[in-house]
Amino acid sequence: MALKIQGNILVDAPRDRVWKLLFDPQVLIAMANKIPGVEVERLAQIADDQYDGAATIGVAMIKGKYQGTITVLEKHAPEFVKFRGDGKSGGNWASGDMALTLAEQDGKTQMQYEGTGNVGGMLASVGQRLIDSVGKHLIEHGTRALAEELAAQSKK
Amino acid sequence: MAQLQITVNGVAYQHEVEPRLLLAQYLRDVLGLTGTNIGCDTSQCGACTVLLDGVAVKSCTVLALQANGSQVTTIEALKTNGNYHPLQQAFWDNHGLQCGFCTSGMILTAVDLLKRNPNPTEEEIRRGIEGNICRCTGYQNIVKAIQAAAAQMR
Amino acid sequence: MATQIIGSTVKRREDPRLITGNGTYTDNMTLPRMAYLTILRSPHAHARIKKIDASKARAMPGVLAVYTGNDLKNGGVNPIPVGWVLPDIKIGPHYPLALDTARYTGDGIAAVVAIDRFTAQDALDLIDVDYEPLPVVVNAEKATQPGAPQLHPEAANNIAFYWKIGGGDVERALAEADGVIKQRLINQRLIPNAIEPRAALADYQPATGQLTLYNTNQNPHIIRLLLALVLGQPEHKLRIASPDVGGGFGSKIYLYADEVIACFASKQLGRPVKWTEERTENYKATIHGRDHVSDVQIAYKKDGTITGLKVKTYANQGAYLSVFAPLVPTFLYGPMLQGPYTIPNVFVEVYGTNTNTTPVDAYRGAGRPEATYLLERMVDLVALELKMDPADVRRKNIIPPFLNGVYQTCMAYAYDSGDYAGNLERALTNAGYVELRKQQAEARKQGKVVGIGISTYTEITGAAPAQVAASLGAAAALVESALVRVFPLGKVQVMTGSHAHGQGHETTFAQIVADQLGLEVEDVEVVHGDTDRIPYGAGTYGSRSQAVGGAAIYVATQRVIEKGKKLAAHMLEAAEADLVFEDGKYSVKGVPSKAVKFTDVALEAYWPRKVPADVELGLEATAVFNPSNFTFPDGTHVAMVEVDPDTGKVTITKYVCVDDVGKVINPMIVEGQIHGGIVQGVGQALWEGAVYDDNGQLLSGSMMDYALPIASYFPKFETSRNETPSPVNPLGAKGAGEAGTVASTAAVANAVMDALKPFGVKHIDMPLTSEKVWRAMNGKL
Amino acid sequence: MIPPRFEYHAATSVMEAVGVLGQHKDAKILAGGHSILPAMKLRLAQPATLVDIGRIKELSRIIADANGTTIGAMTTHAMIAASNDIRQRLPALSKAAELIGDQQVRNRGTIGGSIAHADPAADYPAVLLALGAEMHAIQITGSRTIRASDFFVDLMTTALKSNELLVDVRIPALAPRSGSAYVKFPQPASRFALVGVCACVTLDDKGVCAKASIGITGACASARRATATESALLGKKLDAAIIQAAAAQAASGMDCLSDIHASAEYRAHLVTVMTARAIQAAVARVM
Repeated sequence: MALKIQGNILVDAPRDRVWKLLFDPQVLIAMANKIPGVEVERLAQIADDQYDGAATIGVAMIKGKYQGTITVLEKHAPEFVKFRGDGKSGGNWASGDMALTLAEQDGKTQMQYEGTGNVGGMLASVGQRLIDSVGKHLIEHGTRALAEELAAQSKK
Repeated sequence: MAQLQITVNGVAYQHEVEPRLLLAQYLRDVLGLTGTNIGCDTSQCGACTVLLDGVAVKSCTVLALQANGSQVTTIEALKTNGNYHPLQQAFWDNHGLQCGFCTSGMILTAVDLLKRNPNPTEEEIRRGIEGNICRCTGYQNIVKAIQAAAAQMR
Repeated sequence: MATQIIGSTVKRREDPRLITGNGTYTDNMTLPRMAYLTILRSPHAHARIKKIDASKARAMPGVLAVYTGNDLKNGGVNPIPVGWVLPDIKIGPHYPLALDTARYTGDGIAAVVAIDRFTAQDALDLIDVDYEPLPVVVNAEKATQPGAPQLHPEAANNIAFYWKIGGGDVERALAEADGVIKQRLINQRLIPNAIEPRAALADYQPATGQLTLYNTNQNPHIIRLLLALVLGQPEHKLRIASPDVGGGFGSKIYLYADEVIACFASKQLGRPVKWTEERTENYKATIHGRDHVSDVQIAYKKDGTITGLKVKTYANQGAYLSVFAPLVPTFLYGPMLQGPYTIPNVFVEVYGTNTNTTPVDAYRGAGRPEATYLLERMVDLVALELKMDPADVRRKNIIPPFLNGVYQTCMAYAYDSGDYAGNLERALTNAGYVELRKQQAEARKQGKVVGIGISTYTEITGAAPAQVAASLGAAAALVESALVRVFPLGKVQVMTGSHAHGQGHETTFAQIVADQLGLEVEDVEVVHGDTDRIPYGAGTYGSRSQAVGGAAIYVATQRVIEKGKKLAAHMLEAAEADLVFEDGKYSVKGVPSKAVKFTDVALEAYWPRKVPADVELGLEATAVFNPSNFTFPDGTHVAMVEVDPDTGKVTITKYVCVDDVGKVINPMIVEGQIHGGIVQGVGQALWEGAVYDDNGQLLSGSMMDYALPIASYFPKFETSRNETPSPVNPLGAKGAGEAGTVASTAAVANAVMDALKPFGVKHIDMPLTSEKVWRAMNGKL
Repeated sequence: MIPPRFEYHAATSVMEAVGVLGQHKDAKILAGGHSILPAMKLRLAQPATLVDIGRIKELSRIIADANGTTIGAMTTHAMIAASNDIRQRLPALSKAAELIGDQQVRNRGTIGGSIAHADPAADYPAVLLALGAEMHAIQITGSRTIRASDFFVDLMTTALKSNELLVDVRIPALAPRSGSAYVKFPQPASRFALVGVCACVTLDDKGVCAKASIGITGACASARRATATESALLGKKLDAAIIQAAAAQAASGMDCLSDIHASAEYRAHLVTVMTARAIQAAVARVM
């Protein structure tokens, strides 16, 4: 089931700093763990533009342990990056891509995101009525967490 | 594994069971009471309906251990002393079943319904069996059977 | 016997075991050392299988085996054959487990056999499959377009078959018509939902080489034939037994991958193996029904005469061609598009296409509901265009009575008998149609949204006259056999190749025999569903059991009577030609006192005292009935609905029907079939529909999201019958199992559209959900 | 059909239950089981531990006193629907209970289980919001009371902490000259609410609306109040036109759900229709 995602967040950190932190697994782990229902087990860079990891993802009692990869599809430092993520958990899978456009704004970074997500397996066939909401929930909390984490890290 | 003590159709049983064993599976696979059927995974169809301490429940959505210490009645116990329960008789008389797969659950739901409401209207019967899906009969003769049984039991 | 048993209501003999929980459904059966099978299905609708790592699952305690597609193929398992091979058909091979590509979300990837259900289920989670997702197509029309993802190299543009049929000159009819209406109609995909999920229990005996498969099936002999081909298991060492079956509706006709795998596993492991489908699995792995996209043109004259119908249909066949799939949108659909009308020019072409969806095959009605819905919607659109009463357009075009003859359509079929026009009038009278229209006008004045819908139909049942079927492309004979065996003390067993899973054959077939032999129904036992007990059979589908199976029993019983007559002649020391058989006695014509009871003849047949040595003893007879034609039930259904103007919710307020299913053996059972049929058809009109997303994920994947009809959604139906005996079988029976479904979908859809007439709505596609109706009323489509 | 493995504890007291809950990571409460067991059977939920509170008798009760009604967490929908006290005092709650699922589900499912699960389409949250209910939760170190308006936080997310057990729901008595009603538009397959609306209105002695509260479920990720509608009713005589106009605002600002049964647009429309009907029914009930 397809989800469409778009929006933008203001990150209280300069763009160059944000750009660097975006590719740091530790930042991504900290960000993800701030999302209610997400718990990262591991995330590591396995190639230049590829990460491999495992995390429990869900909302309330509906959750699964996903294994997957994040691949950087396109990168124009420091203003544009497009990722693709693929994960699977038992009979379920999730995949998606997300494009981030970064713009300077008074020493802060305006980050615009746009992407699509897809879910398959049992989740799609019995959970269709919740997928949209779960997706929104994860994105809403995820983007907020990302902004917070980037800002916090950048001040370190 | 955990201890389960349960009375099914008047017989007391004691078994070691895995906590995840569902009541429907316990009845079918452990006790061999296969009159209780399983038709869906999500508590809609009602084929697995049994009476748990006298009320109709979907036994595929109850852990066997949740019924610990309880009394369970399945379709196998409705015929007593060689006599059909009035609902069984009425389902037979009124062609209230075709393939028969939903019938056990349908009859036990009706037992509960008539206990709570001995004189239901047609609409109350139709609402009362909303938790039981029959794909064969179109429900009309089931409603007729329940009406006939209700009259008989009053 | 003074009373006629045929034609009277006899309570069902199946019921005592079913109302007490003593039915023998396949999953109820347990055998010593029985192991359990589960199947890992692809979570992707289309994907290359790069790697399957089953090592963890194999290492799990209690797991006996894990098989992949290549294990089966290397073990000699062949693809599942297609049983209806059209000219130029393109068949992508259907291996029971996918080899290198998964083509729909029900496609089996690996199978686990373990010592208990829990272990078998848990082990599935330990199989790691590396998939490479491929582009997906789910729509039957889009699948044929350039650039669409390709499923099978055999079928270019995913077109498994192209088929057409026509009669008259439709182009000329369109050109010369006063008016032509064009409409696209979508007949949505349905999920059959027999309440018993499928199950299979395979029991291979290594010492004897005998394989028994207990399964949920409508036609054991067809399964034996197909399974022998797939497994290479010789037929004489293969037994298929389908005990009590919890509903079929077409979905249990076919040989499925799962039962092949259970048999393979049992042979490999030398122990019984059981597989039981879960409901969520059923929604993906058991066939679906319907799923047509049709572009229609109807030509008419100003007076309402319909002069031509031209149809182009894309029929979704799913990822693989199921056993009878190619039959459904062709011979059961195309030639039925003339319906009950005198339309002289009809042309239909059908593209059967592969998509990344569950295979589609015959589901209750199979082809005829699609044809009837299409035609009845178009007839109503003509009425709307001409501002005529829909009943009058039907009157104008309906075939006049042909009670003792045949009516040759402009296409392949000749209808067998019927009073279509009479049944239309009966239904309108029973419904109080004129009064209903007045009520509707009154209700509209009060702001209510009320509609009346009519559906007039004829359908095709009683498959099949073998020669006709073969000429149409059948790879399996669809005649039916019966063995009537009389025991020495006069009790009778009937072995029939038909299979009952709700239809009550154990009662109606016994009625046929008891009626003729002058016995009580209780004296006759009907045996069905076991290839080791029944000479042969083609099974139950397409409302064929009474017209073909019942007819075979009738003929076999007549042969028993004739055979008995020879014996009776010796017992009575009379000439055979002077004997008559009546009320269970052979007597000399004109000398009623000189008689011998049938039961006494039975004893003599096995323990002869008076019969000379050269007379053949024993009292049983076999018959294979090969009808001369199909049968064509017909009727008219009338529905009234009220729509909530605020929400669009449709409520059925009245339902009246008249059906002619030929001569009826047991009115109670026929009425039950009609009730069930109506509800299933209305389910399609208002609620049911399989929903896929663009990735080929089935979003309506459980009963939580696939809306099945429940009791509170219906009023009481007012049914009645008109019996026009069919001339094509000695019982005069047509078929009753699907008539209700064929008719009711269009009746309710037409009623909703009639209700929406004041809103300027001409057509919306099913299911007519509250939202769709609300959108239509508010110009938001 | 076969849930994953888990540890099972049958608690015999509230304190025992919260003790186990506090000790085990990823433990869940098992009340009637009608939310969690189906999810487990589909293997979408895999809790490590289930704490069965079905044997704790005091959690299964309805106590009506002068100031309100207390309903134990293990009280089934069927008990609520059958209670004369609730039918007379809180007809909206009675109706909501009666419209849940089907008889067998009502016989087994519980109010505590339902609201702790906080399904976006569950019936009770609308009623509890409109009637100003309070939830009483206990953990090993103490207890607290959570107002309904603070309880339903987000999609399947409540204010309950993972070590807390919901023990009962307290609904204050309606003020004099009040009426409440629950109206539901069910999804045809599951019969969950596509939209469910509970309205509670209090009229002064001149028939003017002195208080209005409206709870809406099914429309959004979690149940919420229709504050714009409530304001539009206050101080007015509730005739059909006023109700209609107020109800038309019921979906304003709502980010409605969209699924295969109803688009966000249709849900928003149903919110307005069901709100008008609920208000009308509530007004009709004012003594």
